[in-house]
Amino acid sequence: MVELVSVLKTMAVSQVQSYPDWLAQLFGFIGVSLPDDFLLFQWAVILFTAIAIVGQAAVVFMVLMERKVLAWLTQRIGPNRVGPFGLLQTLADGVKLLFKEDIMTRDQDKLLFTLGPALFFLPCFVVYALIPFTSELLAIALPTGALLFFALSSISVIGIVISGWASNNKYSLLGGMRSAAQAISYEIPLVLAVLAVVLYAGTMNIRDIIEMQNNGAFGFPFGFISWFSIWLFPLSFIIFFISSIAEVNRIPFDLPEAESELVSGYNTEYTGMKFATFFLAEYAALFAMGALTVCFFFGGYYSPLGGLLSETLKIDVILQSLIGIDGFAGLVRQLEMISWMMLKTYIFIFVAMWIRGSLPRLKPDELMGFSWKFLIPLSLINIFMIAIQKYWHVTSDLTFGLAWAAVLVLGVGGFCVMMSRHFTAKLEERFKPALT
Amino acid sequence: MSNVAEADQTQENKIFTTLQNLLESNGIICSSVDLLYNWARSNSIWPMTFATSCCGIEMMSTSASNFDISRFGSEVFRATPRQSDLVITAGTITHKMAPALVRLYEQMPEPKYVIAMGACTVTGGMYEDRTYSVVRGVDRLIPVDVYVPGCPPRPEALLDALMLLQKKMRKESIKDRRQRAELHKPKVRLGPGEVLLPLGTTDEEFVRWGVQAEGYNVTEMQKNGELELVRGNCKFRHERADERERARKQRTGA
Amino acid sequence: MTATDVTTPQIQIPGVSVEQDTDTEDLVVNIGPQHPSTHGVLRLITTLNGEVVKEMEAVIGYLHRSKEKMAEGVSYFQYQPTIDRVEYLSSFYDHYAYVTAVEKIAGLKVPKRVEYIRMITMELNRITSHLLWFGTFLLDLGATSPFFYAFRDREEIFKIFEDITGARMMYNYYRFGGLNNDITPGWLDKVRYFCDWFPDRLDEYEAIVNKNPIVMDRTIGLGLIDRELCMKYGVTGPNIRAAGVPMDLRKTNPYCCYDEIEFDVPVGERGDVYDRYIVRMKEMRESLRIIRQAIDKIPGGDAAEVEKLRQAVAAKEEAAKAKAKETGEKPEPVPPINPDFEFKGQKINLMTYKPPAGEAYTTVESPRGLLGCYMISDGTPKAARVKWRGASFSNLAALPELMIGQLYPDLMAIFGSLDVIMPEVDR
Amino acid sequence: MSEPTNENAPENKEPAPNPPQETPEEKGPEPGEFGKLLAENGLTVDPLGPDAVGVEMIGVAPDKVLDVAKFLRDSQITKMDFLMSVSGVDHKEYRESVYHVYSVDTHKSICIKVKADNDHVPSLMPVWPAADWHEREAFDLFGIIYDGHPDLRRLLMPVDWIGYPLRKDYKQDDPRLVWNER
Repeated sequence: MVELVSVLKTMAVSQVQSYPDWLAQLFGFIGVSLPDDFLLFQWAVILFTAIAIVGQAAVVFMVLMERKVLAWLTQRIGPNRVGPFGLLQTLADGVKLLFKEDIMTRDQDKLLFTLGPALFFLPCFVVYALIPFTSELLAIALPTGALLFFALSSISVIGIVISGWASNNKYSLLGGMRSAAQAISYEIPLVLAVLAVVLYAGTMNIRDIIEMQNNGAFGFPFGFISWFSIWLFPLSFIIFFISSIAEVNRIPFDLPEAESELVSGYNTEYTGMKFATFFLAEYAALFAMGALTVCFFFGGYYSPLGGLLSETLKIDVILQSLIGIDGFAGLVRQLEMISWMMLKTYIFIFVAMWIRGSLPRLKPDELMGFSWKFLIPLSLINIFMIAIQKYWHVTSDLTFGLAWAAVLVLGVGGFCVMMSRHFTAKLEERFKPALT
Repeated sequence: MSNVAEADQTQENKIFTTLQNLLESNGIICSSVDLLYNWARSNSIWPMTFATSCCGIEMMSTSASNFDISRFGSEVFRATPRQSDLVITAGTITHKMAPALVRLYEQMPEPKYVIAMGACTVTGGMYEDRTYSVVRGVDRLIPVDVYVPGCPPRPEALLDALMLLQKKMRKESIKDRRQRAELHKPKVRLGPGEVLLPLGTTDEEFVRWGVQAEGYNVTEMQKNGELELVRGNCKFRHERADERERARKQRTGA
Repeated sequence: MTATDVTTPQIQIPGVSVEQDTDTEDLVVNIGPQHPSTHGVLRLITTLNGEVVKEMEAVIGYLHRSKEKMAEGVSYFQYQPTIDRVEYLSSFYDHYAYVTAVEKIAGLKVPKRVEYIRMITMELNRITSHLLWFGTFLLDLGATSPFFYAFRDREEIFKIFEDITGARMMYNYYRFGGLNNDITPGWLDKVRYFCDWFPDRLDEYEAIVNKNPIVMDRTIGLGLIDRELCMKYGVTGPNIRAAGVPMDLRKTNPYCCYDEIEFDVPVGERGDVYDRYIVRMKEMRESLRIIRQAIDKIPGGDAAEVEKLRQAVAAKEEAAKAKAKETGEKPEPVPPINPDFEFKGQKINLMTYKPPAGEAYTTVESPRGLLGCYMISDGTPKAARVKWRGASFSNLAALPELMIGQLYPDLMAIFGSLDVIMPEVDR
Repeated sequence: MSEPTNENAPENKEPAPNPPQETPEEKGPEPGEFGKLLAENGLTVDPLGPDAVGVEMIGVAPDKVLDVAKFLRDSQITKMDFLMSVSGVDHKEYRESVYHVYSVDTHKSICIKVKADNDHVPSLMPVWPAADWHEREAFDLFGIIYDGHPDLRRLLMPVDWIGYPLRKDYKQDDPRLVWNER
């Protein structure tokens, strides 16, 4: 036990290198002096709680956002009766679901039926500990952060399969089975796409990947130009984004709960709070995936304007002088970071909602085919190219870098042509029985 | 949805119990809980996609762009009864459909509401007379909260009904609601698929609605009088054979 | 896709049979009577092997509202409001079939203006019906937005209908030998405006859907219907036309004034789900073409002009009467307006109207296919028998055969593409 | 394909080889185009004259209806390949099964009437498989039994329904429908 504590303590020391200055100043300002042990060991717990609260708020907002965005896409108004602009709509839904009768039928497996939503919900929120919202607002900065993230998020599928089975409903069973098949198919391209980034950055620590991005590619460290991943591996980004939408079961990949086919899929039998748990967890997963996309490909919490706000315009100093209290400069910088992080994440969430409003659903066989026949070969090619790039240190030289970018563009274009050929060939194959 | 087993109504909602205790002990808490509760559920009424005929199209129109039911937070049409609060019986209910409607209603969790949309579900409408297959008003099957006349009612009428229902919800107390739920619990437990029972069959064997089960030739059995298919009393409780015998004796006065 | 393509492949290991060694069980899924994509109350008892449909049986009758019995209990005119509910998405067609059956039996003459107005309303109704199909079909495929767009455009047509009939869906506008009322002044301009406005929307929809890879992937080569199958089950409408058979009663057995109007019958090549989609989209454009021509050709033109003519005749009659009073002679006969311009033919008392004994089987090309109304009149004020032949009834009968060997998610695409509407099946 | 018609033209247009019979005078209507054709081929049918639309109606005895149907379907002149509907008709004394058949190629239609012999009529499913659901419906609502139909059971009404509701003498007195009292 003692050993474990010491190991944990050393881990904490190594992870949380030092507690942030601005926090110490803040506590000092309030007049509270914190014990060192607290800051070293329990800092992560406090941070995680804070992040979980932020995450919950984000999820609650996202549900409303989805309804508003869908309404906007279809020329409607969307919820507007509860609170200003309908802001409290999700709260009303939540309270209502909390009070709903909890039905469990005679033939359901009571243990698994209850366990299912919890198993789905837990990993979706635990992964928030691994997402760096700012350089400091990060519960644990593991050296294997990216790996742990995917390992955790894949657990949630077990929750879906369990609840599909325990519901004793055929639609639920089909939904659960589909979900398992889908998760297996799409986790591979998802991880392979990230592998490119990891390979290049040389680390799995998500914060380090972000920091490396800000240090710049092409020897030109300024804002969004320096986010090397999106410029060097656009293919990775595309694969990652498609797979992440599939991973969180959204249209066009929402087969586990395809409404027009499987009534409501794996959650057909769930009522009240158990259903709300599924509902929340789905959005939490979407948020986590959006945040991860930003971390890996879009510079994480860094401003796309580079140091324009904080260094050139010195807004932190201006604000500090306005407030007139020492020690707030760091806080303001943190706030700026979290704002950029949230903004970027919500842009991707909006795109996901946009896709939901525009595209029809895939069929299960097409869904599998798309992953195994298209995305996985593509990501393997991608990794191969990145490896060459890494080996030759392409980015150290600007001209060579540009030449490589051209090669990349050609490669991607070639693959897309191949894809379209494959598609037309498939169509022709389908025509055959009709034509003969 | 036939495979969905009948809801185990003995499952208590713990929140209900604790809240009731709270209500009984403290009046102030009672009113504020009621306030929050009624505010929440009246503003998030999720209807079930139950549309049988013409009114269903107007119900779809109500959710579409020009009328936009989403303003009231009700655009979340759930396909499964387990997650819906409201069933809008949009369209005629026939004798063949009636058991399905009752079962759907019973599968919904409390608190649940019904809007009878259109003349057919209010009284039978134009099918009230001279027809043999239409149920004369859906309130003979399930309790109705708001009636919307019209054939079919305009989407505005449905929105009005929704607002009336919201008003009704806001006046209710969580305590009354629970008593009401007790009242509407099914009296006879049904097994899976037990709808029609031929005489002398075991519980596992059953004939499904309108379909020939394996090993049965319904037409022939009907011809030979082997099939005593009883639809029970007005609540579609299909009693077992002995209970049926008793009921028949009572009816005939023997 | 043939049945052999999708069934699970049998692994051939010498001495081992997969079927014996693995304990597999078929899954019987009971789709309906209440399911989001059965378009009403239909029950499909489906036996699934994995996600492949092995067997399917359609159970209908959940919306059997005894329409045919009702016809025998009320007078001919009283039955008319009921007809709207036989097929509520295109009720003008049912009215037309019923009203013409009475007109044929009684030998009533119908003014040409009436025929043209009937044609315009019917074609507009075809557009509303196809639009609803477009929305719900894509909703079945999982796309939500087209549903809202389609409903938005339907409202525009509803406004046009409301002007003349007073109702959004249940029109009850046709009468024996005429119409309930003439069109309102300026109505034709509204229709013309709609005809100019709507093609842009159609272009938009086709831009969203036609080349969408997911839609193409989910529909092309699926649910193949050929002429033989159509004959086997009596499949009609866009479904048979998508199979390459140009069976359109408007062309082959022209009723109304379709023989005076130029239009094409869109025909598909393969008879799959995608072709049915394309045929319906093209039919909407053809309907617009018909409406445009009908507006130009309608006898009498706008209602205001006809009203002017009517007033002129009335004024002349007044003058003749006044003159006759002065002179004490019989009033001079005033030439009436062209009978083709009237919205009513022979003047009859609708409430007590009864045609002589006889029978008629009238057929109309409804949006869903061949709609028939078989009427037997025995000379009493009540019909002896009215039988509806709904197109959906026969179209639905073909579904189980189409589905065998297909994937479960394809059920929604194939069933949606048949455009089945349940009240027409169950009546 | 189509000739110009006057405005009151029949819908299912005949080229009118026989205009509507003006004076039948106790003779009964004369056989029309199809009636003559059938008679030439040794199949005697009762000519019932054209109906109000102009479609020729023929009455066929139950034992001959399969031959007549086969001939109408296979003959290169008639090509009656499309069964539009099967309607049961209750004439109080007897019941009748009425078939309306259409030809997709020649655009002509014909109406075949078969008087039920003690409510028994041979099924026309072997000739036109489309008759399947239509005949089940007629059985369901009129109680006409189609001999040879492979799967004759109720279609629209529940399996346990008592009586045939579209018969003229049907009275709804099912004690089980207690919720239907008014």
